[in-house]
Amino acid sequence: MSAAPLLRLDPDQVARARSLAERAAGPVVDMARGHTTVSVERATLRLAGLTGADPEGIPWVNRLVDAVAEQTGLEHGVALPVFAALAAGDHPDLTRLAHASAAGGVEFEPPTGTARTTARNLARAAVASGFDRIDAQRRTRSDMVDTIGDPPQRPWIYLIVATGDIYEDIPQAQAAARAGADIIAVIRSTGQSLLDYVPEGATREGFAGTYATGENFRLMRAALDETSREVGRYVRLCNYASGLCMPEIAALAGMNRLDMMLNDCMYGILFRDINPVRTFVDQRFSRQIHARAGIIINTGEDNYLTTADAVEAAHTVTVSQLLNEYFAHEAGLPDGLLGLGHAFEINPEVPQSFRLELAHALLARQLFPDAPLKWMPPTRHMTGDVFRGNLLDGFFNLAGVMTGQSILLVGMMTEAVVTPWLSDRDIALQNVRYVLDAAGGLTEDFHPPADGFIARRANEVLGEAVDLLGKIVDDGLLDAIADGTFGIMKRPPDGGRGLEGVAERAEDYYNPAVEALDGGDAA
Amino acid sequence: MSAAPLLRLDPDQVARARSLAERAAGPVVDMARGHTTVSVERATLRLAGLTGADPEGIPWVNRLVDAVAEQTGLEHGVALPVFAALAAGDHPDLTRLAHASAAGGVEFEPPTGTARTTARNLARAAVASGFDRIDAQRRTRSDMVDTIGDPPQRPWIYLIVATGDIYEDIPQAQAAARAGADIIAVIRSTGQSLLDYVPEGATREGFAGTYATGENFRLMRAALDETSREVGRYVRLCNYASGLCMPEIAALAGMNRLDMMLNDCMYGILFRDINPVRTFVDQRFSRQIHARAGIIINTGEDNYLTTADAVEAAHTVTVSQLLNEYFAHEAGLPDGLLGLGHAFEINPEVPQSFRLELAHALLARQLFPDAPLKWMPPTRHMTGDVFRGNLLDGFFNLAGVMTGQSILLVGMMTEAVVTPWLSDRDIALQNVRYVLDAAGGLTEDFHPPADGFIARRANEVLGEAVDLLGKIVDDGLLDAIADGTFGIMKRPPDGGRGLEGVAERAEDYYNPAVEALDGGDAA
Amino acid sequence: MTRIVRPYGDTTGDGMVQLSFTLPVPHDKRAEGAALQLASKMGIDAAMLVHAKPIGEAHTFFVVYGAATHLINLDEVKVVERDYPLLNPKEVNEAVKEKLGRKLCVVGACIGTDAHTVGIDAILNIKGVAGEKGLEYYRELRVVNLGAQVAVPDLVNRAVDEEADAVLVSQVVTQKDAHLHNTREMSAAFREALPPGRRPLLVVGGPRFDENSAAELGVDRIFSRGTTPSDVASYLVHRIVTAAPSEEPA
Amino acid sequence: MTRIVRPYGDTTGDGMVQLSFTLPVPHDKRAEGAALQLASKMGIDAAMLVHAKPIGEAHTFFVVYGAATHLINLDEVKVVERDYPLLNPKEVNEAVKEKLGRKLCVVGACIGTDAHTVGIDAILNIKGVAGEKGLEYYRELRVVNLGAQVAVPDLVNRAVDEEADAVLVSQVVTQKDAHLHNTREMSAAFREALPPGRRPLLVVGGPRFDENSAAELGVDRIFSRGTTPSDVASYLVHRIVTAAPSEEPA
Ligand code: B12
Ligand code: B12
Ligand SMILES: Cc1ncc(COP(=O)(O)O)c(C=O)c1O
Ligand SMILES: Cc1ncc(COP(=O)(O)O)c(C=O)c1O
Repeated sequence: MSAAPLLRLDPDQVARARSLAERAAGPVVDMARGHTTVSVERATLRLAGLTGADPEGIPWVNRLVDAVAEQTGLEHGVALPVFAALAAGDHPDLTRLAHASAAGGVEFEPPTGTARTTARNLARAAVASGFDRIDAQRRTRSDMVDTIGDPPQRPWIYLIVATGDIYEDIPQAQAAARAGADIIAVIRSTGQSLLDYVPEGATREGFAGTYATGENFRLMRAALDETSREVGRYVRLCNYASGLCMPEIAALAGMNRLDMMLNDCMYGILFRDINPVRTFVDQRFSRQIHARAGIIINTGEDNYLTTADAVEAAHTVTVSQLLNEYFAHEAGLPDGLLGLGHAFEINPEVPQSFRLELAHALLARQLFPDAPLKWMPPTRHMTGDVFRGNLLDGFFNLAGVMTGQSILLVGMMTEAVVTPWLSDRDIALQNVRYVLDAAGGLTEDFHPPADGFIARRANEVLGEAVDLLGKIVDDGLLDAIADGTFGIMKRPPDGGRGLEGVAERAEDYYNPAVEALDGGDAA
Repeated sequence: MSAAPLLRLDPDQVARARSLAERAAGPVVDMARGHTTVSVERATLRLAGLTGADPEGIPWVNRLVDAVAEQTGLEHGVALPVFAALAAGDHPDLTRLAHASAAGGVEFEPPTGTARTTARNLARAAVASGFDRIDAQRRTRSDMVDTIGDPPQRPWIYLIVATGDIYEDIPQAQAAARAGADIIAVIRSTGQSLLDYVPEGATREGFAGTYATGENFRLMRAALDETSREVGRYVRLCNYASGLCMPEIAALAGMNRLDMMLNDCMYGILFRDINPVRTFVDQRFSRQIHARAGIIINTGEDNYLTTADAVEAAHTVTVSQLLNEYFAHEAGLPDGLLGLGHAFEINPEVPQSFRLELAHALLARQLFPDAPLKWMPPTRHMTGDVFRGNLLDGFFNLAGVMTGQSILLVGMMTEAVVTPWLSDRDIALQNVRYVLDAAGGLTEDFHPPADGFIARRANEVLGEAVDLLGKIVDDGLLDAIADGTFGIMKRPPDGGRGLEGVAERAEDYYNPAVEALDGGDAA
Repeated sequence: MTRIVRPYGDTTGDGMVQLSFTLPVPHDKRAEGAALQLASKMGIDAAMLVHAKPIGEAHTFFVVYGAATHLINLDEVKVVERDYPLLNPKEVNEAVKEKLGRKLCVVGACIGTDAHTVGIDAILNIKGVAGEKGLEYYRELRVVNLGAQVAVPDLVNRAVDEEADAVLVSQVVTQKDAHLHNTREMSAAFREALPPGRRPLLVVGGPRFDENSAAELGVDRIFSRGTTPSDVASYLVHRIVTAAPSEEPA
Repeated sequence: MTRIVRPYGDTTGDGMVQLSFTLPVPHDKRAEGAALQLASKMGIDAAMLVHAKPIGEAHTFFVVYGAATHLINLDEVKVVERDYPLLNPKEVNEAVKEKLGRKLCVVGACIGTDAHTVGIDAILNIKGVAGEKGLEYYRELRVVNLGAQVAVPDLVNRAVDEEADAVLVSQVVTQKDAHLHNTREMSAAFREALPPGRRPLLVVGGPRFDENSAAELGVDRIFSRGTTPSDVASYLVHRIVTAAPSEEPA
């Protein structure tokens, strides 16, 4: 998907930007390698096959990890204590072990000597079956794409469903796919990112979105498989690996063949006040899983522009993209799985706003020529004037086409009013189709001059990004975040939710999933 | 307003097109010079100062011309018989003469000898006062433009009012001007073009438009003068010199300082089934008046595309523009007064429709670099889906901006529903303003390659236009019209309305207005 | 299938609708309250005023979203369903030839000041519409298309001269109900000029007609948006050829 | 000024409105009839169905234009007009300093799962909105902004700890009436935790609230779209500083 370069960016600046991003993010990766979290451990148990929830709806992975952490601390990892307990032979499987532990009948301790070896082998084998499921799903995806086919056009068309009820979502998603959606994103219920567990089963009671659960993933994927065959293109499914349960949701996504996941290196910190350390640790693990599963991640740079001004803060988007790129590469994600985000959020009252959008969009396109960039519609400056809204969305679509974006999140005229109605999606798709069909070829005619407004603006933003990265390198990324560098939010490293679920890895820390993922034996 | 040439058109083809247009239109000009019509004669009396209507509402100019024509025939012109009768001294002025004639008390005959000289001098002097009014209005316009100023941007924004009631039109026009309109067009009542007289006075009873009358012109112009001062730019007023009374309306427009008039060489023939000879004779006279008055004409090529397919018939637009240009130049109109029309009427379902529109629009822009081109919005493919309608209008606006159009007739989302509501205009203006402000500078980035889709299409249309002009030259323009070459309408030269009002000029034909206009003593 | 339905936003039964309008009041809180009052009178529950924009000094434009409380009873919906078989050109020609034994004459026009001929041409001209050929294409129909802006007396005279079996009139301009006035004038003129037995079938069409108002306008049938030539040809056969004399146009 | 108005299309009194909605019925003539039935029930006269488009197999989207027959009586419009003087920051500070004799404490939050802080931040943060500085800028106000997704019990505890004079809550997500549920939960929790005399003033805001529903939701005041910090500061002064003790929050 390399686009012909429309902009002359200074190659030295580009190289400088990348190396600064590496220097800024490197220490955070080291920190992530040195810690674990409750969610990483729970994700490991999920890969090992532990499912289900207690009668209150608390998943067994939570009950079990909490029990182990209470008795041994989290710092050794839960795998060895758990599989050592299992090896002891009183419990036929992980589920039964979890039940017993919940009833207070299991003692955990980090095994040593041969017990450790036995437990490690059991844990490895159990987790391997989780990776097998992920690998099988990945093969199924590529087989389906081979036989059914990919969307015929770029950008791929990304539509949202958000009824809160998986059984309303499914027919709406199928209808959207029939009407032209290439990707269906099921929006999550408002509260989920702050839940420190993943709800179980099929759910019907979300607010402005539907809970991300393994079963909801499975149901929707099955429905879209059916529709993919019907419409003759593989319709991708997207959800959120974000919030306090990022690693677990990544594991569930891999095992249930989701195709894309929202997964940003800083979103949870900035917009959900989740502890920075927790976030970076969870993020690395979840991205390693995504890499294994062949899932495209979608980063969340659009969010900055809902609170900061899209012109003033344009370079923070670039900086975040470069950081997201570094973190993703480090976690094993190739460029082809890097759905870096950016958005059409400049105040439409700003003179030449459309051309500024083109400049920003081209900068991203050119900096990341092989990444499936995700282009996000106007939201902040959408108003209840739905007629104007549909027009703005049309120009957003046009900018996407002109600058060769890869994934187009379709804007809705009712953005400022309601979560999308059936008719909103239809009107929005009609808008996209018009722009694609009528003006798709405009790339042939669009040649911003090397010394023109667009090129100057793109280089200006790149320059500001380099400056900011320099400052971040000097201050350290965690301190920069604490200072409100991104999205005007100040988030200190010892603040925010979920810090209590973080532990520095002990010397003897062991996690078979981490071992597999860090070992880099991904298929 | 020359635009930097974005297209390479073959200069030989361009020259060929112009010379063929001249050869096609030349004979028709000769025919026009050899004929007169009731409306030309009535216009002459209007210039000479005859106003008002009988108790049935039939204007005195009609009563008088009919009386003269009945007694002497039209072929000598009415001026000499009328002014000879006036010189006889029984009637103090034209109005009283008309009254008397209507009562059957006046005998007319073409004067000879010194009576002819006397009558001619009187007629000349009377008509000269009409020209004086026109000249004074022209000076007033240029003074106002000098002191108040022109719109700051191109294209000029052209809005329609169409309530049918001049007293509803006025506040709506003023509101539109305050909201950003640079030109107000008062749409005419549906039936007026077929009326063989111009209604008198202020009118409140039009259908889907307001009657064009001298008094309505005056009232609206006065209101807009007020608003022009208020908003700090000279707001232009547009109406229709079209239909059976084209020459008279042109005269009324000149004397009441209209600034633009719809005036097409073939519209009446094709779309109102008005006799071709009548039309060409009336047209030449009306254009001469417009030239004198400094009025920008707006030609009606957009209309072809409401009945013919905008891709298939694209070259008929070009041919008509070239004919309109020739006729206009011949009548004394400079390029700066040539608002040649074209329209965004390609079926939006056609692949690359937007780029085809760009190609057509650029062709016109480049063929007529110094003409204030009038760019007309989508109408035919507008539907009751007003959301889509506003989007299409946005792309129409964009095409106008990208191709450097001069006058932008603002499209309404309710095109397929109603004549514009107050809110439709507001939404439409907001649309224009967004496109102008956000994307106005796109011209810098828009460079269709010399061998690309747009250039190829433009040259293809030019080629087809040259071929068609060749055929018209071979057949003769009147026969080509009879064959349905334009707008799929077949109009034989001896068919259509108003033929009975045409006369071949006699040897002794005399018309002081024609004399002044052909003499070329325009200010 | 349920016979009682409500509008659908994103959940069955939510009743959601979108509404926009202008009020002739300057924009302030009272104007917004007035907009909500209207929404409530229209039966919109918990109306959300999502947009209010002054237009000039004396008007305000509003966009409102909310749930319409009304129930729609599908059983009570009145539609003019096609009550005759749809025939293809061949079938039409055969029916006319066999049962009428002569060509069926159709006179068409846009009357009054209306010059929108595209609609009537779509029905009459060979070129047709939506992939169907127009009535001129039907061998056994004789079509006289008078074009635009035909005065009613001229139409009546021509219909009499041609011994028209059916008169087809198009009306597109609706401002100030022009289409209704013109149609009434036309049907009255035919009633005056001809006795019931000899009157041609009167058919009007245009995008804004209500197909239920034929009786009220004094015509035999109304066709609206999306009509195709075969709809019309089939109807003509049904009424003029197939129908017994007792079913003559009323 | 006339007190009875109607919507305005292009002529005073024409009543014209635009309406769109989806019906859960496949597109056919009956569906169009159903759409017109709804329009008529909503009081739209001579409704024109100008657009009908199938969405999938089971739904149809409609656009309708027509004249709303309802009259709007401006005298009957209920609006929460500002019933207190609008003060600038200096006046607010002076009033608090002189009459209250201590800083006035405001605790703000987005409660429930709502994470839309932009609105409350616009009111509270120095940065403010629409060219006005937020309440943090007011020297005599002490602002504690708890941010997003605050649980109601946490909010109550904090308000008690800070001895808050006023609690400002923002609610932006309205799907399934989340904003109403959360507001009711909040006001009930304060009623339970504190006796009337000691309860802080309860203020909620957000773009989709009906300002008339304060009593129903158990709060003192509601602010909707377009609120600015000085609106709120002036109200706080009016209720907490100026008002006599007898006017304590109910
Ligand atoms: C093309 C067009 C023109 C062309 C007409 C060319 C021509 N030879 O017909 C031109 C440019 C000349 C024109 C001029 C004007 N127009 Co015009 N025009 C349109 C336009 C863009 C499309 C109409 C059309 O061709 N539709 C396509 C046909 C196929 O559809 P249809 O007519 O509905 O026909 C179908 C059915 O209704 C039915 N049908 C129709 N008639 C009949 C008859 C019978 C017997 C049967 C069985 C069926 C049938 O079958 C047809 C096929 O399915 C519309 C806007 C729009 N997008 O709709 C405005 C529109 C119709 N015009 C309008 C106006 C006001 C005018 C003017 C009066 C403006 C002015 N004051 O100058 C002028 C004057 C015309 C006049 N005197 O009538 C208004 C009418 C507003 C209203 N509701 O009253 C519209 C809606 C635009 C607007 N929003 O202002 N117009
Ligand atoms: C920015 C934004 C976000 C940002 C929020 C960042 C942040 N820190 O606030 C992000 C990207 C994080 C976000 C996320 C989501 N959002 Co959001 N978001 C928006 C957006 C684009 C703008 C909202 C905004 O900032 N408005 C500007 C402020 C200044 O206006 P305001 O809130 O109305 O405030 C003014 C007044 O109302 C009043 N006011 C408001 N609060 C208070 C309080 C008091 C005490 C007072 C006195 C006054 C007052 O004063 C303010 C100034 O005048 C809207 C769409 C839109 N264009 O409106 C969607 C929107 C609000 N979001 C929506 C949704 C559904 C979500 C999600 C739930 C989606 C999901 N499932 O993932 C998520 C999750 C968020 C959550 N848990 O709540 C929906 C809500 C639908 C509904 N009606 O229920 C909207 C309408 C978009 C849509 N159409 O789907 N969103
Ligand atoms: C990376 C990322 N995660 C999550 C979300 C959604 O929010 P929540 O965390 O409430 O599910 C977004 C919002 O668009 C996002 O960009
Ligand atoms: C040149 C010209 N004259 C007149 C008209 C208007 O029609 P009418 O002749 O009915 O006034 C048009 C239509 O746009 C036109 O282009």
